Amino acid sequence: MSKANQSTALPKSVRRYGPLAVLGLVAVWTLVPLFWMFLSSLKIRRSMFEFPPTIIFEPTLRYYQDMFLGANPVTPFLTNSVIVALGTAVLSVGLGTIGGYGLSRLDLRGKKPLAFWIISTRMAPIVVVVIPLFYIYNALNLLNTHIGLIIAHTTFNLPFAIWLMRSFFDEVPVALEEAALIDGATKWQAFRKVSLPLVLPGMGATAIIAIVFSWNDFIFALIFTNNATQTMPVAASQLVTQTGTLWGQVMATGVVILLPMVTFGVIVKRYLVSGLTMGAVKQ
Amino acid sequence: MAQIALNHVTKEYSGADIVAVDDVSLEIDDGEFLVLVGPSGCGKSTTLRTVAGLETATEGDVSIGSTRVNGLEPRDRDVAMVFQNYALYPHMNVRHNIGFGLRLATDMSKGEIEDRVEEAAGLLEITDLLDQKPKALSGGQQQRVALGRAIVREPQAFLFDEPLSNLDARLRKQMRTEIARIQEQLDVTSIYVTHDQEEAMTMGDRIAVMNDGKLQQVGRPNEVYNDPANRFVAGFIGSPSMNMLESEVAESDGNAELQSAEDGALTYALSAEMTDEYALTPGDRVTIGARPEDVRVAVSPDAFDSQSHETTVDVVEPLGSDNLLYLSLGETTWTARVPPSFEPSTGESAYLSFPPEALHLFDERGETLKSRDLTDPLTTSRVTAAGTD
Amino acid sequence: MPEHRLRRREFVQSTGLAAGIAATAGCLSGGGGGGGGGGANASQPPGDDVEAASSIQFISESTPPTKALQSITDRFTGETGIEVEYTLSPLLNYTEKLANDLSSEAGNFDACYVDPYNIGAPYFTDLEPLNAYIDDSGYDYEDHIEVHRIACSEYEGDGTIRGLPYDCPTMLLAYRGDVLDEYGDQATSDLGFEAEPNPDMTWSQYMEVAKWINENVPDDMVEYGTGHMAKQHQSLANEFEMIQWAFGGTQLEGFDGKDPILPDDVSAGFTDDASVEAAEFYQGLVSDVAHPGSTTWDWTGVAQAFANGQIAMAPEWHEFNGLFADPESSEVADSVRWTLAPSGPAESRNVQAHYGGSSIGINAHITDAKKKAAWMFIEWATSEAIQTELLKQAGGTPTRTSVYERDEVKEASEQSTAESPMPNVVPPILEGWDLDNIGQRPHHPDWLQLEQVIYTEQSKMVNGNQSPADTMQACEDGFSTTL
Amino acid sequence: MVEHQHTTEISGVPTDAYVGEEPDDMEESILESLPISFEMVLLAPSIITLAVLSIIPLVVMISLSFMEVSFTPIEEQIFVGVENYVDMTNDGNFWDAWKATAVYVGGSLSLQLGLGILISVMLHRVIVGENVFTSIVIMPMMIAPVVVGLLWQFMLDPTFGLYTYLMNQIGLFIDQPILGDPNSAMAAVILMDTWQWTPLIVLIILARLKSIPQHLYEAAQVDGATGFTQFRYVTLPLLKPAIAIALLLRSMDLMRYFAKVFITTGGGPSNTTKIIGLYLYEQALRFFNLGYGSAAGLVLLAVTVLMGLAFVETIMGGAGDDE
Repeated sequence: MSKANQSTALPKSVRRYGPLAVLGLVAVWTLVPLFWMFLSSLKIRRSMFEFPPTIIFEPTLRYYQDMFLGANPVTPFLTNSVIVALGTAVLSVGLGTIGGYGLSRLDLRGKKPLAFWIISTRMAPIVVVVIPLFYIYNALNLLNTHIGLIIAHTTFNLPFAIWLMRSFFDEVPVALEEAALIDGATKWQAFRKVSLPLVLPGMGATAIIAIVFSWNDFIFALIFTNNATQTMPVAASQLVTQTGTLWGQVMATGVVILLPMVTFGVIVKRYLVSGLTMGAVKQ
Repeated sequence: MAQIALNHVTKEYSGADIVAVDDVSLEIDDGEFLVLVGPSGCGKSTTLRTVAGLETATEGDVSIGSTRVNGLEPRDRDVAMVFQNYALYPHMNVRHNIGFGLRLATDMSKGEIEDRVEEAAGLLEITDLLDQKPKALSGGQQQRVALGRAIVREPQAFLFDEPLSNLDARLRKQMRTEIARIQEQLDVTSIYVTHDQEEAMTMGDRIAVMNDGKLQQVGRPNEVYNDPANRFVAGFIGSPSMNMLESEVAESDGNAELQSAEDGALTYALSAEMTDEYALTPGDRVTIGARPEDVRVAVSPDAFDSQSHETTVDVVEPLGSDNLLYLSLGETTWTARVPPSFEPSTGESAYLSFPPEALHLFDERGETLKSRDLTDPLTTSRVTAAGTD
Repeated sequence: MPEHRLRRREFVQSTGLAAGIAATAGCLSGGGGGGGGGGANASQPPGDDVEAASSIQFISESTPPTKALQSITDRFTGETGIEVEYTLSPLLNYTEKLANDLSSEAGNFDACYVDPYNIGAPYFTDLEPLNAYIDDSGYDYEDHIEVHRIACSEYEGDGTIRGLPYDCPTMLLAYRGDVLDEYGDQATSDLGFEAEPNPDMTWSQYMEVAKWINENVPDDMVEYGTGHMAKQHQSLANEFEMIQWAFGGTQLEGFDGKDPILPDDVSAGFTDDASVEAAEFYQGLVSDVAHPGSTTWDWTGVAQAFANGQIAMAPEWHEFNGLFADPESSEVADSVRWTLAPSGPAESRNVQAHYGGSSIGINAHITDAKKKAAWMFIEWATSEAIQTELLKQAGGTPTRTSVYERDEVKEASEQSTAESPMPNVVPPILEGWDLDNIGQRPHHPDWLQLEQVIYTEQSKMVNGNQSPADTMQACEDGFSTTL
Repeated sequence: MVEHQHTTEISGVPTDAYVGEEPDDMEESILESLPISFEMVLLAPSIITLAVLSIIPLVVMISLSFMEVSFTPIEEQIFVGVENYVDMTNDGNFWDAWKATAVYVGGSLSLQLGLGILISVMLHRVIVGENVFTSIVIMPMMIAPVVVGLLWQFMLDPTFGLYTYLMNQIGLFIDQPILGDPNSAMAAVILMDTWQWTPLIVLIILARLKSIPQHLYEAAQVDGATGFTQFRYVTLPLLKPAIAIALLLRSMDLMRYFAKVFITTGGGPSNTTKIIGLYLYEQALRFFNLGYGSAAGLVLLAVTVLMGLAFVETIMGGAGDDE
């Protein structure tokens, strides 16, 4: 209902179909590489390099077979990626939620610099900090462990999680918590039983973004893991071999990396946008 | 039920050098309905929140019943509060909103809670809304739920923080009666904060007027209306506001009179009794005040046996039962409430008059020298800002 | 030895707060990965009383031989009971991981692939000296062809062996037999010299043939005469180095592409006339003659273009022959041929191949038990039987003389790519490894960085943003800064 | 709720100078007695985590930036004062990297922001299909940049790339590979990043759009605002915080990450796409120039922080320190 109200001076047909046309173009721009990736993952190597490119060909599933049933199946790497991404999401959203709440409700003169410091910890160049972290990790026996990688990914997810969660909590009226305090809640209960349920969609959105960043990380995963704990991006990079890029496997890997995220994304997309919105809470 | 006492309560915000509440002392009797009224920013809400435990007093003590509650968390104070925006929990239905406090803070069984919730809902006539989410309710219904959440706890005190300001005028009047009814029925000590003096007048057993963090006066509504402690209270309580004029005591022909400071638009002769009683000497600066209903207006000065003053009619505002006249008196505008039959046209000149009995006088500091003289003088208890001085 | 370890510890301690935490945690957790002697020159294999560890970590660049090795490692595990876990990455990523591990002495990787330039030269002190291991076990080290022993086993000039030769991609010249068969005679008569690439061809002749093919061979057979790995990438440096040596130029004063062990103080080269000439030649070749895609290709791009039939000739690592030979991936399986790269105008030396080999070694910072197991593994992996096996799987390029003396190998080396069961034995490989023909990079710890100067400046040159003379000057400046 | 945004007892424990009727101090709650507030207690784990994981590396970076670290023949660190910084100012490649970064970050940010706003407004406007389109639009950010880089390299290859083919059809890039020319290579890496990360901006802005109360639009319409004016004077100002967060997030990642550039152009041709992140990666991780790399890293950090501050201050008017 809200959309139709935003009348403009443009003719009705433009108003109605203009956005669709723009989005159609965007969808094409977005999908062409993905579609090409998918097609190429079904082509035997030679037909991948045909010029002009072909759309009709005899598909093969060998790269997928190779990935899952071959000598070096990617399943463990996929599992690693999932474990690390979920672990990171839990840790960043967990800490980010209570931290974001604290930051939102904090009444302190230095709040602004503190908030900026928090986000600025995400700005450090990974390629440099990874070296001292490597020493620390080595000393703490965190190398080649899932938890080590989860902690590393938390470094770049937590600051953003705190900021996002803080913005959600900012939207929750303080009076709700006060009402709870008067109703007999402790501060923790007011947070836990009143504010927290209200930012659940926000937590979902934050988790998804954390998962995306963790899922995509390369440098930490490269330096801090060995074969047993490496993640999909690192596994994908190995397809660039000394004697040529294994394009078929690269494309199939792309599809395999994308699919779970898209499925997941479609399921939780509602949270993603409405979670980032939070308009409903404010009265 | 309990008595609530504030003893020299001060609240400062350390960061901002703001004194929100300045040395307020106040006692609310068991079962009494006290309205805390004042303009926005006067510290009334902070005072209420100090009682609730949402703010901590910088100095002074708050006690509820026999307990000094300064260090206590809100949950340990056994009070209930109704917020301006109702503060209903959006993710809970009405039943859970009302029952939340009971579930949290008591060890009542589910059934007991349910009974209490039903009972409260019945009292508020919202039984059929119990399974709705707050979002689905109208403003008035939400307000009732907020009330329900307060009464179901059977607390020692109700605290209302401008609960009606988000409602439209009709609903506000209705809810005003409703709240008053429930409070009376339950007989729970209540503090009610509002910026609306009409609400204060109609609802409170007593009214406490605050300004600038300081308590100005506490008294029964009529008392505060008829015998305001100072210029601020006089101007704040009553609608339209009391007419006021700066003046100076002068002497003319051996008789004292008040001359309006600015332009001599008004001179008001004083009787000797008055100068004596209020120790007025020439040169004293006093403020004249007169309530609109005490100002009489006529087209000719002959209508009055006492002194009259010439003015021009600016605006005529018919209210139905009365007409409000806005009259230019020098550079100030005075308001008069006159019978509906009297309806001069704009720009016409008219004469106003007010009897000495109706006269209010305030000294240079704004303290009341004289209030209007009613046939049945009431005992007043004045509390001034400085407390005892 | 103790002094050395102390210095290492100082490094960690000097990292301030981190050190406090790291050291504390290190103590609590029982001392991390360190163990063994580590880093000294004396080779001390674990004694007989040491039991070999039951599992080891092996890190390698993701190469065909390592992948092939991985697929047959269960045999090793079957024989010895030692599990081997593989960590494979592309060259640079493997370098980053291993460099971190070696320099921090974390000891996460036991056996490691040693790229002589990326890892060997800068971190050889972190690799276990193997001389005594070889002596004790009777390992036939001398069977490895001399060039490999020089190029990727030794770094100090005192005979300390830090790795066992393992694999050796070598840059040679690949060309399309079908194109030359069909048009070779015509080209030969047009140009006045033998147009089919052969060891006697010079670089300027090569350019002429390429031009001739551009102009005379129809596009549906092949579009361009030559293609190059001129992307801003290590590949560009490798290709240019080979040409520079062939022209008689040099990257470092006194270094001729033959002896990798450098004197203590070296200074930058490049500004000699031969280098400038090589640069001018290379710019002409890439900008004017070669397939325009050349400036975006590294060795993989060139190989792909060659396999797709887009170019007739290209200098390329011979290991790509496996790709060319695969009819599913390649249009040219029947027609690819190899020969030595063209020779240059230089009289003083001859470079017609570029060395790209590597060894495998043992991390010095691991326990004796791990060392023992790692030794068993690298001994096995570089043995004649396994090298032959890797060759058969189209994975590796053996470095042992004895492998090439096997009949089946000899036979395969004489067959054309399409029919050969072992495409990694391209006919001229042994010739290329002849010390008279090979060119190799020096063992300089900063070589990676120096090479970057070359390909960065060269990239500017081949894209027409910088003249060859300026480019050589820029390379000299860049080298001087780094040195 | 006009005058009471302050809800905490940060302003201190009451002095209790006046002794009340029946003092009952026994029940001071534990939280109240702590020297820090409840909010701080909640914030503390995050602050400690971030401090450990960011301050320690930072201290190491700062100390290393005054050192020269070498590993061969033995590891040692020599204090060299500000030499690394002096070297940096004299390093042409360092400045070239910053020039490339300015183009890359500036181009990517403006393109992504422009597209991001356009797409999100369209998504907000469209009457049917919002869900489908949103799901499609956000896909690229779900793929690891390593794979995205390879995919685009594949699409842009001069001999078999689909995009090369399409370009050739309109007569472009026939003799000049897309990644072989400095301008088109830069354009390509910017487009690649735009392809992948515009979705993030779309998400952030779309969310904000949805939370703008309808009555604001209605008010604007009453005031006669239509189409663009309404967008310009009502929507855009309200989007500012979201835009600032999006810019902040994207700018810091554009500065730090380089995987796609690394894979497709490797910084070339002629160093024209050697962005600072890639330059730093080479110095620190590839060449292991820990001293110099740390110094350059600190400069990068400083620039990123300043950029971030600029976005936060100018657009958002403070670090979201509302009301």
